[in-house]
Amino acid sequence: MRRAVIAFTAFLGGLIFLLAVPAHADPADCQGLRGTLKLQGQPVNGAKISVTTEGGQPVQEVTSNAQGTWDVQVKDPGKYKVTLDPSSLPANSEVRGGSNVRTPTVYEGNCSTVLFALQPKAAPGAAPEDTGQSTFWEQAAQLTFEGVNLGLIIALGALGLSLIYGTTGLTNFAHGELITLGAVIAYAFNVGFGLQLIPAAIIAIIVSGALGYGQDRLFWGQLRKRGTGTIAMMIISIGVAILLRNLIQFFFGAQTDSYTDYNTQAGIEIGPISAAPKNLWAIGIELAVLIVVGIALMKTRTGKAARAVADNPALAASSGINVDRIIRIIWASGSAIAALAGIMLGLSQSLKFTMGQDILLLIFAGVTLGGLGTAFGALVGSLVVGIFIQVSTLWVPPELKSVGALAVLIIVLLFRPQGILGRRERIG
Amino acid sequence: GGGGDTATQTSQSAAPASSAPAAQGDGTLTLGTLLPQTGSLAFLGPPEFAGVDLALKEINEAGGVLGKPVTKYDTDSGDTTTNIASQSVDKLLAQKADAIIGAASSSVSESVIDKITGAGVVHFSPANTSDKFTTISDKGLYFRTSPPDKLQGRVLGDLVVADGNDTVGIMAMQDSYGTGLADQVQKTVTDGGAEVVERVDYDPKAADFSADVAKLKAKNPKGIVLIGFEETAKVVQELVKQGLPADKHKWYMVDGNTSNTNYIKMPKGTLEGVKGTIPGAAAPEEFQKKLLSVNKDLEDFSYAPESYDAANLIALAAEAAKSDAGVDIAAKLMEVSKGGEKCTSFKACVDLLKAGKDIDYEGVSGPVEFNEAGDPAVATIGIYQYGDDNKYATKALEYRTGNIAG
Amino acid sequence: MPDDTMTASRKASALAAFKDMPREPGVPKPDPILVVDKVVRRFGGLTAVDVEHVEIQRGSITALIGPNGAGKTTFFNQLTGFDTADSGAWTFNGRSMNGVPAHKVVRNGMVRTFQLTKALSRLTVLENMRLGAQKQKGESFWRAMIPSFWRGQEDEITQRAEELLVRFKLDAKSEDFAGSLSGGQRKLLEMARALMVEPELVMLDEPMAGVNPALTQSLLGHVKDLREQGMTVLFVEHDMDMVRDISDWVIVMAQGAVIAEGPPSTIMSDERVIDAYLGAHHDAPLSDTELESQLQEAEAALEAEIEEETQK
Amino acid sequence: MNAEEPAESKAAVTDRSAHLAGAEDAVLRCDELIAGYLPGVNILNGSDLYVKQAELIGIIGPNGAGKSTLLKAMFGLVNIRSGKVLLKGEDITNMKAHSLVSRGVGYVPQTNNVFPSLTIEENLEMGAYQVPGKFKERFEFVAELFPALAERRKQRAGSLSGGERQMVAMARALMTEPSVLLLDEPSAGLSPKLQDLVFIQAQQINKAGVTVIMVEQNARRCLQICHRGYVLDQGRNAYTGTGQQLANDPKVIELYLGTLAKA
Amino acid sequence: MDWLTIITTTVHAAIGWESVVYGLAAIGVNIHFGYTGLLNFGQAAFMAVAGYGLAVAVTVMNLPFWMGIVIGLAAAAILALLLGIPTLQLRADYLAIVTIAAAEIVRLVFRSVYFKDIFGGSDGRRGFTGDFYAMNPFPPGHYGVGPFGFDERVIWFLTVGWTVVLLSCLVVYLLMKSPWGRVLKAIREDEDAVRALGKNVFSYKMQSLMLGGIIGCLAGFFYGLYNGAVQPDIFGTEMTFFAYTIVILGGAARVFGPVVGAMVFWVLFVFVGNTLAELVRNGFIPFMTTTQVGPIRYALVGLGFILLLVIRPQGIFGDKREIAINAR
Ligand SMILES: Nc1ncnc2c1ncn2[C@@H]1O[C@H](COP(=O)(O)OP(=O)(O)OP(=O)(O)O)[C@@H](O)[C@H]1O
Ligand SMILES: Nc1ncnc2c1ncn2[C@@H]1O[C@H](COP(=O)(O)OP(=O)(O)OP(=O)(O)O)[C@@H](O)[C@H]1O
Ligand SMILES: [Mg+2]
Ligand SMILES: [Mg+2]
Repeated sequence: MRRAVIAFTAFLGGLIFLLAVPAHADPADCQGLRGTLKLQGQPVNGAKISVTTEGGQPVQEVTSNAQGTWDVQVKDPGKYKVTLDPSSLPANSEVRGGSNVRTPTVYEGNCSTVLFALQPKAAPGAAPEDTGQSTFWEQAAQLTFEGVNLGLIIALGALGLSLIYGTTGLTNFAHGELITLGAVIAYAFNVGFGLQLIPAAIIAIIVSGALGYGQDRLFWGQLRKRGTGTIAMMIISIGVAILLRNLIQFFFGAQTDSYTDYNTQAGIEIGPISAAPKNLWAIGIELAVLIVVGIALMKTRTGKAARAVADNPALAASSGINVDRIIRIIWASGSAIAALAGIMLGLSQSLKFTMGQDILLLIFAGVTLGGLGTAFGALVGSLVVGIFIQVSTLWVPPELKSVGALAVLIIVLLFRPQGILGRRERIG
Repeated sequence: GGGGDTATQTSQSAAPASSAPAAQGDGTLTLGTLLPQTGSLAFLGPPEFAGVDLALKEINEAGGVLGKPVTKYDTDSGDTTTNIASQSVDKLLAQKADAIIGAASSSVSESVIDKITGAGVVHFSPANTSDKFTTISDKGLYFRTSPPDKLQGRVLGDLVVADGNDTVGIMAMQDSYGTGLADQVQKTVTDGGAEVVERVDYDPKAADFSADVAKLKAKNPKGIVLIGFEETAKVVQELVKQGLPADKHKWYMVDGNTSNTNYIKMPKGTLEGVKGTIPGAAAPEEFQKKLLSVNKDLEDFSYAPESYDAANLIALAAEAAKSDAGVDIAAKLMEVSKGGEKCTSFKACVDLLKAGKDIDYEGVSGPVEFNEAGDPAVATIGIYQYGDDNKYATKALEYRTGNIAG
Repeated sequence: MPDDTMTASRKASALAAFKDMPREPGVPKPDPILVVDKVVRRFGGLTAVDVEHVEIQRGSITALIGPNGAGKTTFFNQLTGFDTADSGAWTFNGRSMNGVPAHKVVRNGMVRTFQLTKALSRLTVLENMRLGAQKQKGESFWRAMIPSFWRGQEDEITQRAEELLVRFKLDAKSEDFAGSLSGGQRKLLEMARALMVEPELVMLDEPMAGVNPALTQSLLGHVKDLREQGMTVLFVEHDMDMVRDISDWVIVMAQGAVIAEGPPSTIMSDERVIDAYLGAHHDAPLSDTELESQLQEAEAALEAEIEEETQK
Repeated sequence: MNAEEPAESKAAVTDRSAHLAGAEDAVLRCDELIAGYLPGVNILNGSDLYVKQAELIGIIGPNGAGKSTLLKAMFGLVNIRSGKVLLKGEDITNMKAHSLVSRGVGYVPQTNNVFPSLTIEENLEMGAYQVPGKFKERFEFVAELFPALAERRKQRAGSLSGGERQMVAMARALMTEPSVLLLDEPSAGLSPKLQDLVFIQAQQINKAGVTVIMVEQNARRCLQICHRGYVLDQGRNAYTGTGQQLANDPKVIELYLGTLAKA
Repeated sequence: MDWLTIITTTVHAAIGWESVVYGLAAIGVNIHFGYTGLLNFGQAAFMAVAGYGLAVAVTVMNLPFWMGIVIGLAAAAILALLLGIPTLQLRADYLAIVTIAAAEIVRLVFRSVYFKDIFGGSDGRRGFTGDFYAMNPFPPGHYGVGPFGFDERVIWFLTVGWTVVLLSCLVVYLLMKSPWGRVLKAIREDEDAVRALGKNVFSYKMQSLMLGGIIGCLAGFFYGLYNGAVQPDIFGTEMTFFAYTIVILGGAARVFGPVVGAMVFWVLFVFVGNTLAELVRNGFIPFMTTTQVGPIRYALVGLGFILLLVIRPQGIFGDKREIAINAR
């Protein structure tokens, strides 16, 4: 009965789309094995193929026709053994991989294709054919590049997080959403209003900065004023993350999407590395921002004031620093940098409402590895994390690539509990 | 599920009845949906909800079930990182649902199947592909219309071999859908005489996929099979970037990522010639138009046919059983899905039923013939090809129908 | 006031022990409780501590003085296991203490306080005190769950804590969170808590900085009591009145090294000590008349200047 | 003495009329301040204080009396629940600290008075935050006072010894040239030599026209140099008078000063 | 509007399995964070190893149920050791990140295709609860009053669950008012000070990590037992975050804080979600579609947490004074 059903449905399909099936015979008529033999694109005529059952009972022997195809119909579904007679092949050709036996399965009412890939026989001692495979070092180079690429995006996120953590002591679990928000705002201008991505990104960064400013002015600042503890604030930030993430989903949707510009750029080869031009631009911009902000924190008056606020807000106020203003500047720049991170992430990957959440752990790892609260630490830590994730796939399965990076985090902290660039406090 | 005891309902109907909500068989068919509104599979929600909504619209327009309009409650299944599905099931059971359509994720379904079937309610997933459900203990109440991995994997694998790819790379999303399909493709491809030179199971939540693609690149396969959902767009970006574009390598996709919306922003021709397999015998076009009338914002249509068929089948089974109790529906589901006069819409089918005929519902997602385990036994897989506009032609290259079990 | 005869005897014996001792750095003591050899600690290019040899006499009150940054606190840190010395060795009660972790040092009977106080903020003052007691039965996981095991001991500890708090004028605060104490009160708590340990050697790092003078005075009596109970006290202090009042022996550190040792009276007239540490005004205790004259001098100078300014 | 002699010659238990009379033309005055940290617990229970132009005021009292709280309240770091603080006639009650700095008020806290992760130099730079132009000149000035700091200008304050921190704190306040300076135990933890320096410095600053309010536990020294003193106990003024009056008042000696320094 | 459903589901959530599982997880977190100040953000890992320990023992190794429990407990204890030895010397905020990382490692390993034969990949393991429900003394039936009530399976689960929750609370209560608990609280404030008073800080932290981990591990068992399955992704960071939220909602370092916090958490969650769904279903919010209910529900729940904590930063049972002391 089942067979009838299959036949019928196939027949329906066949009826409607009679013309759509150019290459193969009507599948309903086919129950067996078939294949096409080609050598360097040319069909191979007259190759001998014998089909036996799994148990070795001969079924049929065929020869490939002028198109190189052969076809064996069988009565019962099941496993079969297909043997190609190498002596029937053109001289100087052989089956790739060596074996000339295949053991395909035939399913009820279907034909299975059997492939014998043919190649010219290599002259003994000649160099093996170039299969386009890359060496270990080529892979390592590519992966290191990808690591830098990813690491710098993480570093941008980490810098923003670290700035806010540094000045307010807030472990902001909503930072991932600030990243997503930046990316999505740029999307709105890029896709929604049809602006080119670069101006859209600039607007998004400015808008995000303003939102960050507002966020502190209207929310976090008020909480600080009420003397809310940092732990309570941390939990509140989890609430904020949930709120923002779902609002973004509400407006943006749950699908993956991308910007209209620079989408799916073809890579260019630079030595062993293939990179899309946008990656190179992104790396340049990211490095520039990271270094400028890092130096600004070390050298400018506002930067020093930010570190002073981080250390001791009451004393900072006593020194004449407008603590709230500094914190707002930090929130604004932290959010703006987060937005940049989001845009870069969206550019190199895609946009999704969970993009920030998905990268947040790596950001935390980067910040921690570098040493909490130091700008250059965030850079170094994030690079280490990024590179480790990518390069570790040389040895570990890619599904576990984050494991390698996180394990490194733990191991490094074992030996340097204060992070790579962090400093130990004195006791007593 | 339920092994072989689906047919003998007497033993089951006694056990769950004691603990099930009292209101079984209250005369109104109540459907609950347990589909993703949030979480990582949230993008699958809208088409699935739309499928159910469309079916319900048609059912109620045709006079409802047992003379009454069908009621429906929508709930969120979330994803596996939250416990929301369990909450939702509680709510649906409290609202006396007779059948629950969901969840999208096999893992989520697994976490609530005991609760649902324990209450004597039909658990009907439009999207579960894990083979676990074939053998799971479900009191005969679990069903699914979802694309059968096995057949699709076979068809896809055969396609890859038939196209002459002797070296194949597989990138599969690391979950039961992705790895299940990938296993099947890998087996078929290997049996067919090609070599799977690299198989990458990637974490769909990873921040980026460059390393995963770099692994493929290292082996430079002729054919590349991409198994996943919409995150495939990111993989495609990486493939192009790392020099494995579709015009140099043959790409293959599956129902989860063969999409007409996901890649349209990419430069013209990026996906030209890429082939994808989608279960279902009908052209998606007509049906998609109908779906858009239910939800005009729909961008993706994954699992909408399966959801639509699920709702129709439940309604027909209830009509056939003359009862809206979960166990009664379950008892009739196999019957209405096969063996009898063929019909393709609720209205047509219900008319036949009323005329006292045995029916065989033929769905949008395929012929939908349930086997003893509540799985579809037969399916049709369409093979589609992308044009240079990065959309696939709505006309399939070919349809293949086969037994799922093989 | 404590028993006078007792005081006299212990103090006398301490003083007798020190009487004929040479006044030179690293001089051996007849009955040392702590012996330190060649302890060095560097931070980058800075040698914070470089102590050749020092001994602390059992049952005495020894003051450790020296300019700011001389390395006194760092020295304490090395001895008590809070920091690792680059090199050196020291024994406490004859037992080597190199590399012994901080908590074991305490269990051996050597306890220290912190100059920058460490109040356990969200514990009450009384709980802070109770924590100091050693060998508490209720501090083991399994016994903790059955109150009858530790109830009795807890009551004893509480009583002892309350007595100390009264002495330290913290009794009114005993149920308040330690985090709400004022700067001076924290100092007091820090010291009182250390005394709860009942150590053999207590090392106090500037215990009286910021403590009200009247209270300081009464606490000095308590410290002297401790000596009578057989405790050894080593303390860092910048208040010379206090040093003069209670210490039997003074050790002077400068730039990480011990530069002088001796009884308080001698030390305070030592040229080098005056130079490095005490400054002009402290060469001798200020008498009342001297105070007057100084004050007048200052005032006169002041008035003159102010007049000048007002005339401008 | 520049400051007016109070009516009585003995240190007096405070009486509002004296305060009101004296506070007429004060630079900074506090009236019946009530303030505290925790809800429902007042630490200051109506303390009064005034200080005139170029006056040096000492505040002493037992631990926990509320001396630091009084300074913090004046400086906007503790919320004032009732009462008023006036600076040159302007109401500055609960005004933010940084605005006070721009009005010429300086403050050295008792604890946590350095930025641990900043270097000494940066700490001092923060001292001159509102007048960055003057940094160089002032830095040279404090470097002369505390040569130890100048030597270590690149060392992070967090690794400094207790006394060194105290020097940084003092130096930080000296960076701005304030017109009113609030000092909370500036001599604590300093070596005798440096204590002298601090007291002399306080006097000198004061002589240069700066109004100084100084909280000290080195009470005798403090009373020696100050024009007037307040004895604070339990958030109230227990005694006021000239420094000398207070230093010689037997009650004050017994309760607050002790006799150790004289022994 | 189906108010009855909204109310019954809300009440069920408050006393249901969610409160048991999350309550236990939060009790563990409370021991770590509330009492000891250890920012252990890896609580989910304890639940995971416990759940998987039980599941793998029963389904893969074919051991009896009780052996599974023993293995789960042992796994949690070993995890505590492995996690504790390298991390307990870290500063609180470093510890937080390292424990998150460790928990993610555990989750990714459980999830991986590489170890699929043992842990079952992303689908996890199921089919290990038979023995537990076989012990059920309740005859089949409906237990409860009116619309409120559970079937025999759930009532058995809840009986055991709440007993364990209350026992855990009792243990916490006894320990925390003992000198042992005092040491933990002191460590939370300043470990150097505690060290200077002769306590072995590392040992106490480890004991705390173990105890909290083992209580978290009970939560893992109960999760598996109720759902009949363990899956890797449920034990993600979100789980830990929620446990923390619960602790803070209830009030840190309060014996019943986590339990009440869990109830409040789920009441909020279910009430907001179901009310919103009903409103949309009945057309009271015309501009929203079914698929948008989910995100808005979460957004509202997030907002709810924010408001609760803004209004009562010390949590339900917390002491305002402690918060004031702690403020920066
Ligand atoms: N962790 C550190 N890094 C760098 N330098 C340090 C560190 N700890 C201490 N120092 C330096 O070592 C020297 C000794 O410091 P220490 O705290 O021991 O001084 P001290 O004698 O206690 O001074 P005070 O009387 O001011 O407390 C100081 O100059 C200090 O700056
Ligand atoms: N942050 C705080 N939170 C709660 N209470 C506090 C806080 N700081 C101080 N207190 C309380 O306020 C009272 C006064 O403290 P304050 O610091 O003003 O005292 P003080 O006079 O400066 O003492 P000291 O001489 O010891 O520095 C004390 O009883 C103290 O318990
Ligand atoms: Mg010191
Ligand atoms: Mg004070």
